[in-house]
Amino acid sequence: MFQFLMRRSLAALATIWVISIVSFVIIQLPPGDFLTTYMANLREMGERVPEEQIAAMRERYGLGEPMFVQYYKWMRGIIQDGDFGRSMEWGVPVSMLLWDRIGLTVMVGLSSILFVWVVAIPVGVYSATHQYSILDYLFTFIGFLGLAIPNFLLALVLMWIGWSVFGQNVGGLYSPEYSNAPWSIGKFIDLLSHLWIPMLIVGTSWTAGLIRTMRANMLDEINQPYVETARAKGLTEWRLVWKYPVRVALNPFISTVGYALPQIVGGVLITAVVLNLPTIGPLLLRALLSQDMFMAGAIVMILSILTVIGTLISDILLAVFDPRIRLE
Amino acid sequence: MGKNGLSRRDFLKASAAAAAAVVAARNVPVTSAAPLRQGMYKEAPMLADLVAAGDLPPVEQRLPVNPRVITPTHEVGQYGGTLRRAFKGLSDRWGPVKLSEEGAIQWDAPDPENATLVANYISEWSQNEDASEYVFTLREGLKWSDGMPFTTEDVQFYYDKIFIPQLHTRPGPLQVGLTGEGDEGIMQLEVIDELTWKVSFSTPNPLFVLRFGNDTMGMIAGPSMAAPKHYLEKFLGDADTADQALIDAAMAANGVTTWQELWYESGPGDARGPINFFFRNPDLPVINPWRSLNSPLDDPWVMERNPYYHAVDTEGNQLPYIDGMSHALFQETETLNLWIAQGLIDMQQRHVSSANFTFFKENEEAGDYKVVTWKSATTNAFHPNISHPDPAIRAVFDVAEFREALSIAINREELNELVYSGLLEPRQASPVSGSPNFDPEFETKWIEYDPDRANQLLDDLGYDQRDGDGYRLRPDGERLAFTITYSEALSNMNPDEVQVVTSYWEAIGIQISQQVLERSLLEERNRAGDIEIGVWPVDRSSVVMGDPRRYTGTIDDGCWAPNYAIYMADIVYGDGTTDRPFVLEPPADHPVRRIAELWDQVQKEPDEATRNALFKEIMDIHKEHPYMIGTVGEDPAPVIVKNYVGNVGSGFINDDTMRNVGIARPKQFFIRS
Amino acid sequence: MSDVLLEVNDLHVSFFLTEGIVRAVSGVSFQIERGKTLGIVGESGCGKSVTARAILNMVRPPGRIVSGEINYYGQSDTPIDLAKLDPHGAEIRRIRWGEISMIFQEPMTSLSPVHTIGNQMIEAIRLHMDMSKQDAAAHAVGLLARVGLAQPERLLTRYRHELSGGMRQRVMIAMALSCNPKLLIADEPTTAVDVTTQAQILNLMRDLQQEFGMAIIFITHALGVIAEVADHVVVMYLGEEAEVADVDTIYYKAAHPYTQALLRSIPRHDIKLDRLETIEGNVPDPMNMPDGCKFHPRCRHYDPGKCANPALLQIGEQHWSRCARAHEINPQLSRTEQPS
Amino acid sequence: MANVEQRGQKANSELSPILDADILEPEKEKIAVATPRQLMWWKFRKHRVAVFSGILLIIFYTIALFADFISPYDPNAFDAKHKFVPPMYVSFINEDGNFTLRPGVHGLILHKNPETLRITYEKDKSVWYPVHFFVRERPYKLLGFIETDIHLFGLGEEAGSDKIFVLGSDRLGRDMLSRIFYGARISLSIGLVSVFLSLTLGIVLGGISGYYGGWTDNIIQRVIEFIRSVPGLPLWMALSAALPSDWSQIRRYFGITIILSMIGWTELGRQVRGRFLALRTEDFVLSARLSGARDLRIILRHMVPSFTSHIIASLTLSVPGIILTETGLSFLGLGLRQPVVSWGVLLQEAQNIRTVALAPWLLLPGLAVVLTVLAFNFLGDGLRDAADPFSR
Repeated sequence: MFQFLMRRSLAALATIWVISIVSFVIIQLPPGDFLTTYMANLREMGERVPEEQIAAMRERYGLGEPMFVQYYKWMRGIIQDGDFGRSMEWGVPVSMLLWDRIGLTVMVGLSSILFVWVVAIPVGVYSATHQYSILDYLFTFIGFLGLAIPNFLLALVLMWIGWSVFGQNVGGLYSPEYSNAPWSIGKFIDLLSHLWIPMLIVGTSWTAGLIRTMRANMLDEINQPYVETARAKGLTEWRLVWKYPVRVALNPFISTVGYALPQIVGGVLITAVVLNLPTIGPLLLRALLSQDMFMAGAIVMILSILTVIGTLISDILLAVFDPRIRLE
Repeated sequence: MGKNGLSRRDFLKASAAAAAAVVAARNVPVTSAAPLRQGMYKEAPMLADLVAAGDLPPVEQRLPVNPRVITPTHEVGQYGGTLRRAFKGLSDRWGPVKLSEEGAIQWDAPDPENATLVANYISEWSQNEDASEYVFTLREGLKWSDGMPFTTEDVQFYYDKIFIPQLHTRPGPLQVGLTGEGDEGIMQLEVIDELTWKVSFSTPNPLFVLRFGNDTMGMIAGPSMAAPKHYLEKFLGDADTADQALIDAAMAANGVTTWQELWYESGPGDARGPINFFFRNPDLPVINPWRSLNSPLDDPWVMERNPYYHAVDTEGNQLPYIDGMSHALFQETETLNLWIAQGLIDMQQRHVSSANFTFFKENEEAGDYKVVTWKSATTNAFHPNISHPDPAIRAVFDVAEFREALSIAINREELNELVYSGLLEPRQASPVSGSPNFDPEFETKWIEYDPDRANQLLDDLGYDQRDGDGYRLRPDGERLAFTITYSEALSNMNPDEVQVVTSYWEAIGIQISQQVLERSLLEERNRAGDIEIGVWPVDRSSVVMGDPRRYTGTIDDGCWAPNYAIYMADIVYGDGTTDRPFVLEPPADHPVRRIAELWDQVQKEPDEATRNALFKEIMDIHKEHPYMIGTVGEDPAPVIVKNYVGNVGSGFINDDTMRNVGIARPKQFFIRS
Repeated sequence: MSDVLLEVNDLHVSFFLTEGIVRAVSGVSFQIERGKTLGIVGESGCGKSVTARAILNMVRPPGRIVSGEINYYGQSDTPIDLAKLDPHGAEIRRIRWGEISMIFQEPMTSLSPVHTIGNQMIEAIRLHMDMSKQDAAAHAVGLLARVGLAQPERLLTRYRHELSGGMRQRVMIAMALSCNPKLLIADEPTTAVDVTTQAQILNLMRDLQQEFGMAIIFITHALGVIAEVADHVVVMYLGEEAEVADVDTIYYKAAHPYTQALLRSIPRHDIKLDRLETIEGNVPDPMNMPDGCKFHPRCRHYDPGKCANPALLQIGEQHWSRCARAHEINPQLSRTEQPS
Repeated sequence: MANVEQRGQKANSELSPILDADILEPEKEKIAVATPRQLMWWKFRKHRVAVFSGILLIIFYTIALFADFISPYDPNAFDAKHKFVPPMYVSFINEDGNFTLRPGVHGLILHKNPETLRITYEKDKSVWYPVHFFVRERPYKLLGFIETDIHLFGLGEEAGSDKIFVLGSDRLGRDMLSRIFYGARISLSIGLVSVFLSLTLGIVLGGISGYYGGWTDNIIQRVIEFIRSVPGLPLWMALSAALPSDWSQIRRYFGITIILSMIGWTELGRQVRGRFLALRTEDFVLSARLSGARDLRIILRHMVPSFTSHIIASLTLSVPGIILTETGLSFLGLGLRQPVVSWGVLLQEAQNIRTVALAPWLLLPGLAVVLTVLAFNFLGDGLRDAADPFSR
């Protein structure tokens, strides 16, 4: 178990290192440089910035230095001070902008995962135990549909329905009166009342996929001899299904979390853009469009690291749940 | 335009008034109304409570001896309430800033017809005969928002610690209009007494006051030409007055590692760091009607009234009426639009686009607001680059008949209907109808849709041969083909317009391809000077003399003659260096030369009549054969005003030069209970 | 109380697939006496496993018991027809494991991969016996020790993949015995283990049968194994009985070409062969059964004139064969016994 | 797509433990004579939804190919008099109320609210325009080289400035039907082109990985794992945003295509590797090796053909992901842009909820996307089942 954890953690660290390089490359990629962009933004907002100041900023951000020196400086800042660089557009350290939003992003992501599990597991079990029943076909069809409908389209349609039928703006995570209020039960309830929409949107496509996985896994397990044994023992059908095949079918399921996390993150991102959620998605899009690359790089990096950590957690969970892997 | 409330005639009146303002600024000392008697002042209930509790001195002691008296736009208002607005976050500073900035001299318009420059926190100003010296007098008893007196010490502090350091890295606040070279050109300060100071220039600087009206000279939204010494001196890390504990705390809170970064957001000369910009520092003493309560990183960001604000209304009520403002954060303008329709916005002009006019109108009832229209001093325009590095392209564009053909090939009526629901005005890129430089002849130059004549003109220019695809050929056999380069972020100009204009030009046999750039790249390309046809609205067209860079061609996002204009600017201003890859010397008799010379003269000409005549000549060169091909303009600039919000006037000119929303004097807006 | 513990009468089990109906078991009848061992032999697909599941009424959709009786004389002389019970009902669940337990072909996969041995054993025990968790654990330890497993206490916390094949099968046997069943159905319990282990397992089962006094239905494809354990044998082919007899008769007087073929395919110490024979041809498509004698496509004795639709003929006292030419193919048989 | 992947393979074992029987037997005879491709086709035919999806996709691609012939109007032709026209009801009842075989539409009367400037349309019952087929209008080059001006349908000259908008018009009065048709060109082709690139990458890298094994395999596997463990969307967003924005639209198209194919290849690479690993030890490969054939030749001539059917199925299943990503990127404004018409670009216009509330037909390109993706998924599913030698 220890070895397993060590190995996985090392792999995760290596991945994170590669991610940092990729993120740095992203920062460096755009033509021109972010200072130019920054100046343009200032001008758009009505400010005037003289050339000398641009030169000063170039100096300050070490833009003349070779790539690897810049990378080294950037990484050192992150590791030593948690300094991801400054957002050019906002003029403050990136880290000051991100943490709140990351919290909410993780929250939307986690609640989506929860939603997906709560829906996908029972439905998958049902579909497998009632293979070829009408409901099974229905779920399969909905599953395909869920895979085919892009998140943003679903978000758009929900927004449209919310607006044109109920005259409500379904975007955001809080009602205006709560958005800057301190945490309270009222605010939490308010958050929940908004959260279900992104949860549903992000969850749908993934749910579809997972229902299919769960069903397939279940079908794999449901006729295994150990299930027969359990049945022969005289267990009730309900109990034996949930104790044995579901339990085993969940293992590959847990491991799919690793691969599903990137999808969920993407889903949260694009949905948040449509629904104007105070998560990291709109910030990333804006950073990219205005080429605020320290910000964009930091976001890509943090999202990726979170994903890697999520995958690591799911690996560990899998090891906890599956004795076979634990002892590998 | 009559259909939307403001008639063309109203605008002409406004233009006369704006012209008058410039006259007023010349040499007549402007003094505020006589002080009202003590004991006559009233204050907001929230402040009265504080006074009663002993936490605040009485209103008479907080106001200057002679407070500024502001005549409300419609009526004397009521106290209280929080005005809800929306903003895009820290980078969207101009929304809150323009609502609450306090210059020494400020544009002020009780109604659209009477826009003038008035003394704000100063009681008066004067200038000498050749406009090289200006004397300013503070209102006696003026106080910062923390109750500390505002004196010429604060002016001196600003001059020494903010203005002069800026000069080391930039040639001085551009808009102050420094003339001359080297140190002689620098504005000199002389403090006369506790209330009076004088600035002087080595050469006449008659546009100083005009420019002062739209620039706070480095301290954004601070009092122009002053800074709260008693507070800021503690943050000067290299001075005796430094308070290291405060500096450390501020550095930690803002995630920076040097005290300089507290002052300068991104390098010396950029005095809007986290410590000296009220938007970011709730502790910074201000003289604005509202001060910041939290960080703009918070959502919402809120402002609260300044108990020491220096102005009263005609009945002696201390302003502002509104207790505070609350700015909700949005990422996409779409969200703001939905908030408006849901009635979540009390008053908003910034980010409200006339493209959504119908939507706003239709939801007036649901959102309990009305759409008030102003008038943008803007004309959408296409800019064929007459200074393009490729001589063949220059040869095509720098011919008046060719530009005329381009211009009259555009069906402006249809374009207006198609893209702007007919809300804008077909016009040439020229000063808007409220401007002192308005010229109806210029406005209508080359705007009649006449594709036949356009074709004829092109034929006559020798582009009468066509290739297999129906495109015209240049005499050298090349196809007549150009690229329109633009950005999706075009202020209020709708990118759809480019699609439509493209098809008009294709229809007269010119092949047009499109290139969409991020705004920054557009500017970079423009500075490189190799854009073929640029797209940008011609703004700053109200008090054009206040900021004529569109017409002189020296603004960074204007593209009609970048390479020539910068060459000329170098010659004229003698600064000699430029980082532009292409700087082209204009041909000997090119009008660009004349424009640059004229502008140089205008800036130094103390005599107003002569100055105006010289400036008119610049405009006439443009009128002769417009370089910027205007399409439609005078955007109605919708303003969303909740029905319970009072004193928001309509019909104002919306222009950066006149500080956009600022000209409607937000301090006298009020919320009807 | 009669000697008969379980009696299967004309059992029909079919699978209803979209492609057609597969008659996995069509009209099988046999009975088993208390304390005795019945062997069921046949190739893959002959329906022997389905029969075993049918006894516990565990045939899963799309399969279903179509007709027939499975009379279980567990408690009294009034039999319970297991085929008629609700497969999810309490009655059959009480009988499963409590009265009739089962060991499966694959010891590897008959145990859950993610539950400990203890968990699975205690679950079975507590389901049928009124025991506390501790008592059940103690009982389980006893059983594990009885089947010859060392360190039974530690074994309770182990997972299946930590055990060898033989150990797993012993665990399965211990588990099967945990509730003192009257009948143990062993579905190819030794196919997945090596020969040595196989012998040990068979010995163990024999010993336990004597100790616990249960009846065993031993299902296998290997006739050789049967010889060591069974009292009676049912040879099945394509869902039908090919031949039924006591074990000696099957061995020495096989009267069905299929049985004979099976016999030829096992190594025997008494007959020396250069190579073992295999049965020619393949098992036919279950949805497209051959007409007439189902074995005819593979039968070297097939005679279209004689072999149309053979019935199960009694050819000896306890000997039945579904071959029309039973006597012709087994001269030994025709000498001693005449068809009735 | 990984989830979809597992289903078919796992479903095989569903019945076997119960039956002990191989119910595939009757096909054995045919198998002996049929080529693998025929076999695949036979199996595929049974999958009705997949066949239907295949036909649907053929129709879609035909539309894309002949978009200029089928579209009644130029997709970028604006029309100030026909902004936001709702989809028209094409009727077989003519102006006299009689049934007619030639369908037609009524004229429209435009109303503009003087206060809000809202434009609404009223059906002009007195004006009836029958639909004409094979009308001569704006000239174009069919398939890029046949010059013609014949279009499938239109209202002909008699309608003057009136038009037929089967799926309505957008804010500039552009015909949605034509735009969706033209958009299909980009959206459908981008899927194929980048799948082709993915395939090349996947076969080369997966092949190297599986054929040589060892450290090469290790490195490539780590790369694949890395790509799969990083959230794709932010990364693709960042990469698209980093495309030089002064690129021409065609370069941009290929840039996006390359970015998209970086998504697809890992899955393909993984599968190809698996196949190679399995095949490496097969007799025919060994014998080819022993006979001295070069590696590349072995790979291309012997190994790749042996799993083409499987690859085709996998390809089909990776197309929808790419189409969805292109749509998403364009929707966010990071992909393709006006005046290029793709479904993503069209949907970006629908990002404006207020507009969509007034003109919900602007969401129709979304339906096209969903149908295409569904069809690809079903088709891929069917192909995979057919290609899988172990499936029923």
